[in-house]
Amino acid sequence: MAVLPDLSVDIGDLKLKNPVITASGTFGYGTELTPFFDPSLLGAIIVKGLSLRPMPGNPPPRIAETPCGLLNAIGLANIGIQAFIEEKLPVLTKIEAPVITNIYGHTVKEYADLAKKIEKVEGIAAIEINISCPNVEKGGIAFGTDPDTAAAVTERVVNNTTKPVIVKLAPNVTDITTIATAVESVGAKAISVTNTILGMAVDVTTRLPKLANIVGGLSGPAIKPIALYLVHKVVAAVTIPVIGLGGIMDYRDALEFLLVGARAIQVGTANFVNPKTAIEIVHGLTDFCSREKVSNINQIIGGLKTM
Amino acid sequence: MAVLPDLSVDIGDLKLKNPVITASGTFGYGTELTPFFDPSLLGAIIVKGLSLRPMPGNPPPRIAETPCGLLNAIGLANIGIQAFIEEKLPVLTKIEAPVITNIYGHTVKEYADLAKKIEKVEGIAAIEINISCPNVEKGGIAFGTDPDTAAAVTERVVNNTTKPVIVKLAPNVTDITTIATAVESVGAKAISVTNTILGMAVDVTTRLPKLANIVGGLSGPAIKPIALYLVHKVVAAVTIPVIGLGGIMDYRDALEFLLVGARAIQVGTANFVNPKTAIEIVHGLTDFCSREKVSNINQIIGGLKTM
Amino acid sequence: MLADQSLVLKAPRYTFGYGKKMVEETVALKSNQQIGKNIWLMEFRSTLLASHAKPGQFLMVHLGERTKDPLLRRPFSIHGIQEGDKVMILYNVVGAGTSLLSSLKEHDIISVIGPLGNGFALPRPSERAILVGGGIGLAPLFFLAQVLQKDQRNTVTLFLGFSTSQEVVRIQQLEELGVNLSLTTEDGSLGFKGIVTDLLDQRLSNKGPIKSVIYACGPPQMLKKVAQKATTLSLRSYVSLEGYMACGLGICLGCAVKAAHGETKPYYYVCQDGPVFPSGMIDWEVL
Amino acid sequence: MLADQSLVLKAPRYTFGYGKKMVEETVALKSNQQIGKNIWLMEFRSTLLASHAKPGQFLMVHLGERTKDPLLRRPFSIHGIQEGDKVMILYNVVGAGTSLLSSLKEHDIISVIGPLGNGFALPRPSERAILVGGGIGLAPLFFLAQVLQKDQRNTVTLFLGFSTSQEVVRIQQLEELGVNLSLTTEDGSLGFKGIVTDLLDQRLSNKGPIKSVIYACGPPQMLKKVAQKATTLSLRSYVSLEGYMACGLGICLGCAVKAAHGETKPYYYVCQDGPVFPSGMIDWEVL
Ligand SMILES: Cc1cc2nc3c(=O)[nH]c(=O)nc-3n(C[C@H](O)[C@H](O)[C@H](O)COP(=O)(O)OP(=O)(O)OC[C@H]3O[C@@H](n4cnc5c(N)ncnc54)[C@H](O)[C@@H]3O)c2cc1C
Ligand SMILES: Cc1cc2nc3c(=O)[nH]c(=O)nc-3n(C[C@H](O)[C@H](O)[C@H](O)COP(=O)(O)OP(=O)(O)OC[C@H]3O[C@@H](n4cnc5c(N)ncnc54)[C@H](O)[C@@H]3O)c2cc1C
Ligand SMILES: Cc1cc2nc3c(=O)[nH]c(=O)nc-3n(C[C@H](O)[C@H](O)[C@H](O)COP(=O)(O)O)c2cc1C
Ligand SMILES: Cc1cc2nc3c(=O)[nH]c(=O)nc-3n(C[C@H](O)[C@H](O)[C@H](O)COP(=O)(O)O)c2cc1C
Ligand code: FES
Ligand code: FES
Repeated sequence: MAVLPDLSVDIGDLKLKNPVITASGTFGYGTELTPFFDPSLLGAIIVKGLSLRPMPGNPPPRIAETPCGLLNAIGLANIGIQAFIEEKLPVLTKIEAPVITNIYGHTVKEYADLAKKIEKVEGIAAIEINISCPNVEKGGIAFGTDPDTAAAVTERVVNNTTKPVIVKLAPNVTDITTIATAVESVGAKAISVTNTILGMAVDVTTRLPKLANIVGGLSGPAIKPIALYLVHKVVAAVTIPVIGLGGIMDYRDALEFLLVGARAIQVGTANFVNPKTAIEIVHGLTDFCSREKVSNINQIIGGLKTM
Repeated sequence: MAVLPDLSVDIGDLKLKNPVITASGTFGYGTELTPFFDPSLLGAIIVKGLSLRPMPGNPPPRIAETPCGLLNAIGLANIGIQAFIEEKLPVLTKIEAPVITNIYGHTVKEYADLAKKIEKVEGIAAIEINISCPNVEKGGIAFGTDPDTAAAVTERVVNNTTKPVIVKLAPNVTDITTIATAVESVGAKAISVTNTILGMAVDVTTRLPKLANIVGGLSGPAIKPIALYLVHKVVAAVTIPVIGLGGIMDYRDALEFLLVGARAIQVGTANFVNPKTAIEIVHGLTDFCSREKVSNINQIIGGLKTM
Repeated sequence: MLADQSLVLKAPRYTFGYGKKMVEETVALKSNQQIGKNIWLMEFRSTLLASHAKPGQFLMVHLGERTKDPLLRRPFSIHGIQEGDKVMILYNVVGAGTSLLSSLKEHDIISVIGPLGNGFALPRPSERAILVGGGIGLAPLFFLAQVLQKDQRNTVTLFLGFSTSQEVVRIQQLEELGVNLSLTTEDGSLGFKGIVTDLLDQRLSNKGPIKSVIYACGPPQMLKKVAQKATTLSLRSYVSLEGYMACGLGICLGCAVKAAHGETKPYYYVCQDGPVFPSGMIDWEVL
Repeated sequence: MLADQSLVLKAPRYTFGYGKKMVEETVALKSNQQIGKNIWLMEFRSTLLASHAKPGQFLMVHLGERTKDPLLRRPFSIHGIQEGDKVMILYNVVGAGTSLLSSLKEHDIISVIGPLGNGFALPRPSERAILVGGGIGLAPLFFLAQVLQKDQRNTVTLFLGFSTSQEVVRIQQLEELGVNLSLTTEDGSLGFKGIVTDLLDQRLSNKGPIKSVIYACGPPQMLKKVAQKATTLSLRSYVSLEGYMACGLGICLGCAVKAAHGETKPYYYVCQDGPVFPSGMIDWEVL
């Protein structure tokens, strides 16, 4: 009888049964897609970005489609950390997959306060810090584009939690490795690459921007080659695990990221197109490994050849 | 009888009969697409990037397709400035549209030497400096990502020519406006935004990068929202004209760039998909202006409304 | 993808998002034909969808596996159910997605997710149902008329407005349903000349002896007028809204509409809180 | 786009890029059918293409206006011309582009650019033509066989290799042309068991009394062996190469292949200098 390939990976101390994670903001609070599959089968779940207080988000239109891409300016709408802990977490903790909270703040202190709040509750496996959201005016962008500020936020979060801290980087920088090494040096346990890329679109009939916020974040297949390159660069620059994302639609896309060295991957926009994407990637990777006689997914990770 | 709308625009002292320009590296040396249309009908033509000496380019594969995008690592293959002047220019000058040479060098001096050579010949209306090509190891990337270096190159070219100098910016920077204002301050007459964005792709079957060069430049519709946002930012930061490009496939795409304030636009990858794209955009803009009762295209430029 | 086709795939240990019933189903088209100016009618069979769908609910339609452009699914109201299991979509070809959809032929395969959102709250037995549709806004109202006529508990009056006669579709089928139908076209090429809300104003000058409920679907400006009219006459009214949707499932938070002042939330989400809203819930100033 | 359909649209004051004859034409498909395992045959009518195309030349096929993914045109050899103006393309469904192509039906519209590149240099009247094809490499050889058989000046021998019998297509038509045909399959399910170059080795142990010219199309490894064989026997040989193409028109410089040592250029461009090359021009070490 054929033995199933071992898909498990380690993100620092965090053990995932497979490298497939759902990306923040694209999987709700974790249980919305249960009519389609059992989230317990996933490597991990990252919930919608949370802030100290509930946030209403931007006025509509908040989304626009571009060629093979999605522009969004949701404005980090969320129910706030308190409501999340009280209303969502109790159900979420029944899922047999690690739950990771994604957090953002407007000041370093807000990040620290969020970390403290999360530290106190059980059922949260790790914290992913969004230092890169381009949507909120005084939000992420400032933190994510400068190595010192990125390190400052990371350090404060690390100092206020015993949970592993993952830093999610912004792509809109000249040299992403400077940010990556900066957050690594202050205790980040992993790095997620990449958040959305700044973009805009115009409705030529009305002559209005397609987003009320004018500028939004681009995600989806359009950005895959850019994300893959950024992951490739960051993998070479740090020793902590890198989690790759950006435009992953199927297991072949996931393999591209694993081959360049991502230890795990996240599925974002694809969840909207096909809510079963993440689970189909798990199956796809299993089949691929069986077919290619790879007994352990770690043999794929970083396995890019050169000509 | 209906009067045709006036599509002419000024790029500094350069008068274009319409704002449609073909982008460097996507229109050969200017006459290859004459079986499809008369290039004299275009606003201007920018030829393949030229260097002091002929360049063989990168080993194949040099291109790979990505979702709605094209990755290329041509390696700036070109016949060299001398062969261009002797073999290509005589035919090109018969075209009744301004010919713009795109140049790149490995040192500031090379840029200056190219400017001197071009200064001596007639039939070249302007020089576009590529400070952003991500393909050649010691090439553009270094110049385009730092305001001082970008300014240094620009200044040397400006000092060695009486022709208008257009600087073509690299998108892979934290704040493109710092580069834009730097080159403006040393005498650039216009700015082209944007060159390709760094990216990569992997063939999961062979586990090899899809490009021999590993990394390439992403172009095509995938990057349009990113390019549009960069143009929007640069338009706000400088007073010289901005030429917009990145993923323009039809006149509606062109209008998006004009609405955010681009004075002219360039057509790149689209030439490969439909060699008549540029001329169809000229026709499309004409029809649009007629339909919308716009007598002069300048009424469209920068005409973005806000909610 | 059809492997797990039970309507609600209960995972063992926790309840579902919103406890909603929905499926992702891969269906083969029965037909897909142009029936008016830029207007197409698509039909496919699905017992699951047909037996659970309520008027006003919608489907997220995937445009095919062969391309990633357009990327996202497109939302369409359920236009009606026929022959027990035949689901209909009535759509306007307005852009790349609907153009691609219109290129599909009989036997072509699409994936649909649904039924999604909240349908129309049905009228009480004694009430008169006034359905007001602008253009493709007819789509969900046909299904509502179907259900109401089947129940035979309410008089159904339908006001439909189009720009021009070439857009007027599905009239024969509506007449077969036996509803009271009034048509307007902006160019006067068919029916009353003008916009549908003008006709509504004329015909609905007062509440009348029987209490009415208004159901409306169409462009925002039309819905706003209908909502105002309903307020003036103190009638209940329900509007079916559109909104840019990435997911249709309540996870992207893309489809926000501003809630009326005094509501408990700043925004409602069309896919989840709607697409049908009591008109009082919406902030009409910014729609 | 069909407005200016003269074969060479001479602009008045300057000559064309490469002085090549090419058109962009929008054609309606006559047929598009699966004829083997993953192999399809597409047919459309074009007097312009049919009357100017030479064996070995190719077309850049646009996959339809409705989507931008896949973005680029795809290159396909002209498989043959029939009934005066019927152009054929024989293709393998290998990825997104060819999959999309295979979904097109009769009457669907595509845009093609061609004829592009240099065709096969025809043999001298006395020479024997040996055609060697691997898999879909049959595509341009059929057209070459058609032309040679029509001219009746050369004996044509065709060696075709496939993985398995399900891939073997167009045999009846080749037999109707009256060529000498030898088949190999790797699994031995039809014809000689093995790869086509092994059979070639057997049959072509020496030059023979009549001078031969070899024409080959297929995977790089096969072409390399054919080129070596030709060198050993001091025969002229022409290979039709593939290469990743963005434009097919000589403007992107994407389709480079390394030139043999001693050639004047470091790279040749498949779309412009090829796709057919005398095998000596290519650096087989790096292909
Ligand atoms: C709940 C719901 C039910 C719907 N039911 C139907 C229906 O039954 N029949 C029907 O024809 N249409 C319906 N629509 C609208 C339909 O979804 C859009 O027309 C379609 O998605 C357009 O896709 P496209 O790619 O062709 O157009 P695009 O190229 O995306 O856009 C073309 C034009 O349509 C506008 N548009 C696109 N999507 C939307 C949207 N979601 N809301 C408002 N404007 C939009 C764009 O701004 C643009 O002006 C419904 C929308 C929603 C949200
Ligand atoms: C001059 C020329 C003539 C050709 N003639 C024919 C023909 O007559 N019949 C036919 O079936 N095919 C022919 N091809 C190959 C054909 O163009 C490709 O198979 C097709 O473009 C693949 O498109 P896709 O989107 O389906 O595959 P993709 O998804 O783009 O790729 C699928 C697989 O095919 C490989 N591939 C794709 N394009 C090429 C290419 N240009 N060269 C080499 N490998 C490639 C990829 O690496 C990948 O492994 C020809 C190619 C050239 C350059
Ligand atoms: C609608 C939407 C909402 C998002 N919200 C968040 C968020 O709250 N926090 C965050 O870190 N990233 C957020 N993201 C970014 C995604 O997690 C992901 O980094 C990005 O979309 C790229 O991946 P993709 O191309 O697979 O979607 C959001 C993305 C989308 C499309
Ligand atoms: C194959 C190819 C070759 C290119 N060569 C050059 C070049 O030589 N010099 C240059 O400045 N830009 C070059 N570019 C960049 C284009 O001019 C343009 O900036 C970029 O492709 C974005 O526009 P697009 O999306 O319309 O193609 C090249 C692009 C492509 C695709
Ligand atoms: S469409 Fe995604 S939340 Fe409504
Ligand atoms: S394919 Fe563009 S130069 Fe050959």
